[in-house]
Amino acid sequence: MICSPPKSHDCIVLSNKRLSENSIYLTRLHCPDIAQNSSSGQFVNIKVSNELSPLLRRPFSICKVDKAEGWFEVLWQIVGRGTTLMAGYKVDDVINIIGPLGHGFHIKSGIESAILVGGGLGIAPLPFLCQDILEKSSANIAVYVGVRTKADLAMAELFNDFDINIIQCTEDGSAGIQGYVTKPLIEKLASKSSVPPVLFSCGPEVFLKRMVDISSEFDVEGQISVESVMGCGFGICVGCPVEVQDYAEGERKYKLTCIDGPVFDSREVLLVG
Amino acid sequence: MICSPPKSHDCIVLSNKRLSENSIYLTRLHCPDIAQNSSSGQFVNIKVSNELSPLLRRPFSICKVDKAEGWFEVLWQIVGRGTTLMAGYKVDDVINIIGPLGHGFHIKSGIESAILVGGGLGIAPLPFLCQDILEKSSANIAVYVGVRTKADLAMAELFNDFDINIIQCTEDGSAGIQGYVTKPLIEKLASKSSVPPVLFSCGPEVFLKRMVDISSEFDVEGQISVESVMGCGFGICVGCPVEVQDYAEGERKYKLTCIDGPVFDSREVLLVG
Amino acid sequence: MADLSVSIGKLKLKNPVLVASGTFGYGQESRALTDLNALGGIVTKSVTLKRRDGNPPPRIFELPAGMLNSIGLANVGVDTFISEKLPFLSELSTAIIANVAGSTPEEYLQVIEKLDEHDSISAYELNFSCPNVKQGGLAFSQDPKVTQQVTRMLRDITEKPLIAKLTPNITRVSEIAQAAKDGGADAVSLINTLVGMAVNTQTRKPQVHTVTAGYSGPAVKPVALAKVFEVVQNVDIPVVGIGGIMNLNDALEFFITGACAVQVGTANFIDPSTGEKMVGGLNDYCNGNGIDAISEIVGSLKL
Amino acid sequence: MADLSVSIGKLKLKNPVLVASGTFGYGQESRALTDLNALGGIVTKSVTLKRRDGNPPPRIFELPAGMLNSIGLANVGVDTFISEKLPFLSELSTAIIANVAGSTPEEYLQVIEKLDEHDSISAYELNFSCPNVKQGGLAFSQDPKVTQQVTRMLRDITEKPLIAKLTPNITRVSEIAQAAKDGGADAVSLINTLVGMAVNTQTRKPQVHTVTAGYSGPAVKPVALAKVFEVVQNVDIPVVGIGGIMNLNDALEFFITGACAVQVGTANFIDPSTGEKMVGGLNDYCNGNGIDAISEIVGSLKL
Ligand SMILES: Cc1cc2nc3c(=O)[nH]c(=O)nc-3n(C[C@H](O)[C@H](O)[C@H](O)COP(=O)(O)OP(=O)(O)OC[C@H]3O[C@@H](n4cnc5c(N)ncnc54)[C@H](O)[C@@H]3O)c2cc1C
Ligand SMILES: Cc1cc2nc3c(=O)[nH]c(=O)nc-3n(C[C@H](O)[C@H](O)[C@H](O)COP(=O)(O)OP(=O)(O)OC[C@H]3O[C@@H](n4cnc5c(N)ncnc54)[C@H](O)[C@@H]3O)c2cc1C
Ligand SMILES: Cc1cc2nc3c(=O)[nH]c(=O)nc-3n(C[C@H](O)[C@H](O)[C@H](O)COP(=O)(O)O)c2cc1C
Ligand SMILES: Cc1cc2nc3c(=O)[nH]c(=O)nc-3n(C[C@H](O)[C@H](O)[C@H](O)COP(=O)(O)O)c2cc1C
Ligand code: FES
Ligand code: FES
Repeated sequence: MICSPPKSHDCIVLSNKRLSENSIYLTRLHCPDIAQNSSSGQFVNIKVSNELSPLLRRPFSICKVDKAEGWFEVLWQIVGRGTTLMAGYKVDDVINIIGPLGHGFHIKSGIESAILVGGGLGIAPLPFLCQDILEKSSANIAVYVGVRTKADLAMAELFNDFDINIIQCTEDGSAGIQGYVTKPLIEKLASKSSVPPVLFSCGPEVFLKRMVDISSEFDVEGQISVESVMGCGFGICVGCPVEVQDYAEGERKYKLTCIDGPVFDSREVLLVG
Repeated sequence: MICSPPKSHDCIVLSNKRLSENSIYLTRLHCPDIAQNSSSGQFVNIKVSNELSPLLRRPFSICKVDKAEGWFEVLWQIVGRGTTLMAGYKVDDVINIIGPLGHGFHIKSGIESAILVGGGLGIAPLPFLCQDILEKSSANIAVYVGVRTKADLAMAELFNDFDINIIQCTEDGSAGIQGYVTKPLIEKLASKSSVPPVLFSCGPEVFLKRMVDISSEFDVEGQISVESVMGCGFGICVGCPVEVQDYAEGERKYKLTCIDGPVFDSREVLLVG
Repeated sequence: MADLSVSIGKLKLKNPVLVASGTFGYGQESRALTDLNALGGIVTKSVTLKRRDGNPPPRIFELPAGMLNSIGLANVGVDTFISEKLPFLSELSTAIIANVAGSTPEEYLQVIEKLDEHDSISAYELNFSCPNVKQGGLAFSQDPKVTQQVTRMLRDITEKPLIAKLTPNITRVSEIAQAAKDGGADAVSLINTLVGMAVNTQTRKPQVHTVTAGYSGPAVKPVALAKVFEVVQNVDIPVVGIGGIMNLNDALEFFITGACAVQVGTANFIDPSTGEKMVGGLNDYCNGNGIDAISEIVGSLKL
Repeated sequence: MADLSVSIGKLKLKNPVLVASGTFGYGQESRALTDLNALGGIVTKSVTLKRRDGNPPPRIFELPAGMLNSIGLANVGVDTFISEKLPFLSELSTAIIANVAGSTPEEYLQVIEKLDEHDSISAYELNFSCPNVKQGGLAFSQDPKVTQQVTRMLRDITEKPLIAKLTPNITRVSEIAQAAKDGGADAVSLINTLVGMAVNTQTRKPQVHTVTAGYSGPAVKPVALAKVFEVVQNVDIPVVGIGGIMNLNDALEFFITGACAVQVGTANFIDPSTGEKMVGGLNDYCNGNGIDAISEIVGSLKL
């Protein structure tokens, strides 16, 4: 759902918490406009430095919003230079952010059952998605969280506010169910319930590919949030194509992750992972 | 005086004090090798960042040393990106430094009278020069300190340890004698004393040019410490030429600030300032 | 109030700060991020005869103080440009310069024939220099004869000002600038991107799909300035400076070197209001330094 | 233990990490800063027939991720090189490659005639590409015919390996590489510096005295990789990669692209032990990845 056109905001850091020893952080930023005018699955593009290197902004999903208090949160992990700088953000720092950006999740009115699946940091947009679904429906929600190891499960605590089912998996078996998150998910889908769920997922490309297969296998609607290298985040660089297989529009072979996505119908996108 | 060939050192920050509101800093670094094997007028080349920008090291005169405790100090001012980073140095930070570098001041044994003249941050190498002269002789020392305004006179306190004459001037007259430091200096030189002094000076190029004129006018020996943009600091980039007028060596037109200097005989160098 | 206006042949610009082709979409994407009318002009994404999908991903890779791109001229094609993009641009009170590209001289001709009746287009920038397409593009501006012929052919069919956009990937860019002038171009703009490359040492694959790609951003500014200098010194033609311009000081370097206008490229991805801010800054700079007209700065390099 | 040795024609290097001409003086300046014998080779500052004073200051200007220089081939001249610099270099157990420059083909010839009897010199690198001198240099490597003729002339008077150092300031560097090969060169090295420029907007003067100057450092690496790629793909001659190499990862990018050896330049100014560390890192990298010989990496780019 696109809302207003993207604007540039100087956001104040309200908190910057390290959630786990694996250097996962949750950053809360004051910005009423983004808090009030974004929908789940959208993202923001953060100016991480005022130097010429790192040069480009860094995109992050909106993880949670509080419209009343006028803040939103991003959940992220240190992986490189930009995120290393972000780890240094202190309360009251002013950060330039463009957002909200992109097309988020599409929540059908009257949705009855939603399954949210997050692989690793792909969990990031799902708390906001919970908020959105619960606001718009009385759907039954289950969240499947798949991470590498116990420490990463600190992210699952973001769902504690919601009265929903949380299934936790770790690859190394250090907590929750051992193995990939797709295992319990498939079991659940196989034990057919009366209401077909909508499958919302976000995570690494290989994981999303698996989710696309699962959606088609069980013939349920799937929405996936994909990632891409981004030059701008709002459609001016044309640097973030995803291949699409639905040639409804004629010759079109690519859509842009940043403005046509990042959320796509799982039948539409051709993933390479 | 060249001592040992330059080495690379990981130096520990012992203190990093802001001396004045004009953002002049004094940084003390632990490095027995530099403390013990350098002579006054030499400099160090500091790796200010681990990023690709600022790329090159930044050169600073050695301001003071303590051979016994194994530290040296640099006195500097925030003027750009490198020095802005240096302002962030904290106690126990480890900084990579190459030094000691260059040819320092030449102190004749039996020197009887020395006049040290510092223009602005050109004061930096003079406390070490005081130390050196007093160690090697019983010369009578006078220090002329010329700065823009009162706050900068915080630098003059570096001479408090020595039993010497300090003449302070500010351009704006906010403290000490009003005007350029060359005024009281010329008066002093005009009132000829029996012993001809050696004039040691360091400061901006226009100031040094004036000092060269003064040395020749009063026919006294002058040593000046010049600055240049530096690529390396130890003779491998050939990027720091100063024009010399003494063609004793035949066709030679340039010497290198970093290895032939930074201290030169005031009659030798052709300044452009 | 300083006079920031600039004339390039028949093209009048209210100020010398434009946004570069391919780095500002079709204007509307940034409408809430900057005041489009503050700009001296908007150069559109390259328009080709047919819609182009562009190259497969990855298309972009970040570098220290720069980036690689191999978009491959992805664009909606001239017909859709006219029907869907031009109406928005036409409403703006800033010069609209259509950047035209093609694989053959005829393609340039056909695109311009379609665009020429639209009064909202103030001028054409001829993209003779895209390094990211197999055919055409780069080849056109690496051969003076071809540059002159194609320019001449287009000169003959349109009254609108022509700006030839040149590649820096060449031994002597001034020869091409001279050829463009001889072919009837009103101005040249430079630089387009440098050819660059980066390798992922883990996967041993190139970082962008096309292996080599276009290098832009602050890191190319020194090259851009040297190329502008070469043309200014050797050819009597107005020069629009492009390459790594991030702020007013960067723009001033180009003006002083002799560029009569500048284009902001990669900087838009980080802040699409870079141009707007630059216009404000330029105004303050002129007023603060007793400069009445931008022409007093242009070419004021002390040699 | 991985085998890091490399053969370039008759030139045997114990490892593929050299230091670049003009960025390491004559070796002795850095003797206390790094283990010179750890290097695969040292390329000397360009040697000319007569001593050269070089250009007036300022000669150097720092840029984001790079620098400009216009040293102007300042060097002691071949006779002083032999009497004062070579003795120190001769004692080292690393390959000494004399970089030779001149304003005329005859000057190259005379320099090599003087150097050729000295066994401690393993090879010559022919600087066909210095952008900072008025005559010669750049011109030589911008014209294939001249490149071939000069190389041939030098090939005829020496048995030692010849490496032609090429400029990136050219439309197609592979044509020059082919010409060097046809003239009898054993290898080519690239890139020399890009032509760049910067302006002091306060004084309106160029930041280096010669106006344009040589651009080097991390910012030129993408260009260097693209040029190496072009030569590797089009010419059958060993390539030594140069340009913005700061660490092992940078060097690996060049090896994977097809360079059989690399030279570290600007990085030496910041840390003259960069090459030594790179050799150590390369050794660990090979051992850690089951690579027995450096040749397994060279040209392993997945296209
Ligand atoms: C729409 C979108 C939403 C995202 N949401 C989140 C989120 O909520 N939480 C989170 O932790 N991460 C998220 N990411 C990924 C995040 O943008 C990258 O982790 C971040 O940009 C890395 O920056 P860096 O400077 O630390 O890493 P770099 O030093 O730039 O690179 C480190 C690694 O990160 C990858 N990377 C770098 N830049 C990007 C980019 N622009 N897009 C994708 N990958 C990149 C590189 O391939 C590399 O492997 C999202 C990406 C996109 C496109
Ligand atoms: C031998 C020598 C000794 C020095 N000793 C001192 C000292 O004791 N205390 C002190 O405060 N300063 C000293 N300087 C000057 C000091 O090196 C510069 O102030 C510093 O490099 C500026 O770095 P920056 O990144 O903050 O500034 P930048 O952002 O690089 O530039 C800001 C300004 O500083 C000038 N500058 C930058 N780099 C150099 C350089 N390498 N050499 C000279 N000027 C430069 C520039 O021209 C510019 O005007 C010395 C310089 C030399 C050559
Ligand atoms: C992502 C991207 C896409 C571009 N697309 C075009 C294009 O379609 N046509 C064109 O003439 N130039 C194109 N360019 C080149 C720019 O207009 C400009 O010449 C170049 O990027 C140098 O300027 P900069 O360093 O300010 O970006 C593109 C540049 C980038 C970075
Ligand atoms: C200060 C300086 C001086 C140089 N002098 C020479 C030289 O005398 N001869 C030469 O062939 N190359 C010279 N070069 C070019 C380097 O050898 C190298 O080709 C270039 O700098 C690119 O590598 P880099 O980016 O690693 O520095 C010089 C480079 C610099 C920065
Ligand atoms: S990131 Fe620039 S168009 Fe999508
Ligand atoms: S600074 Fe490099 S030679 Fe002097």
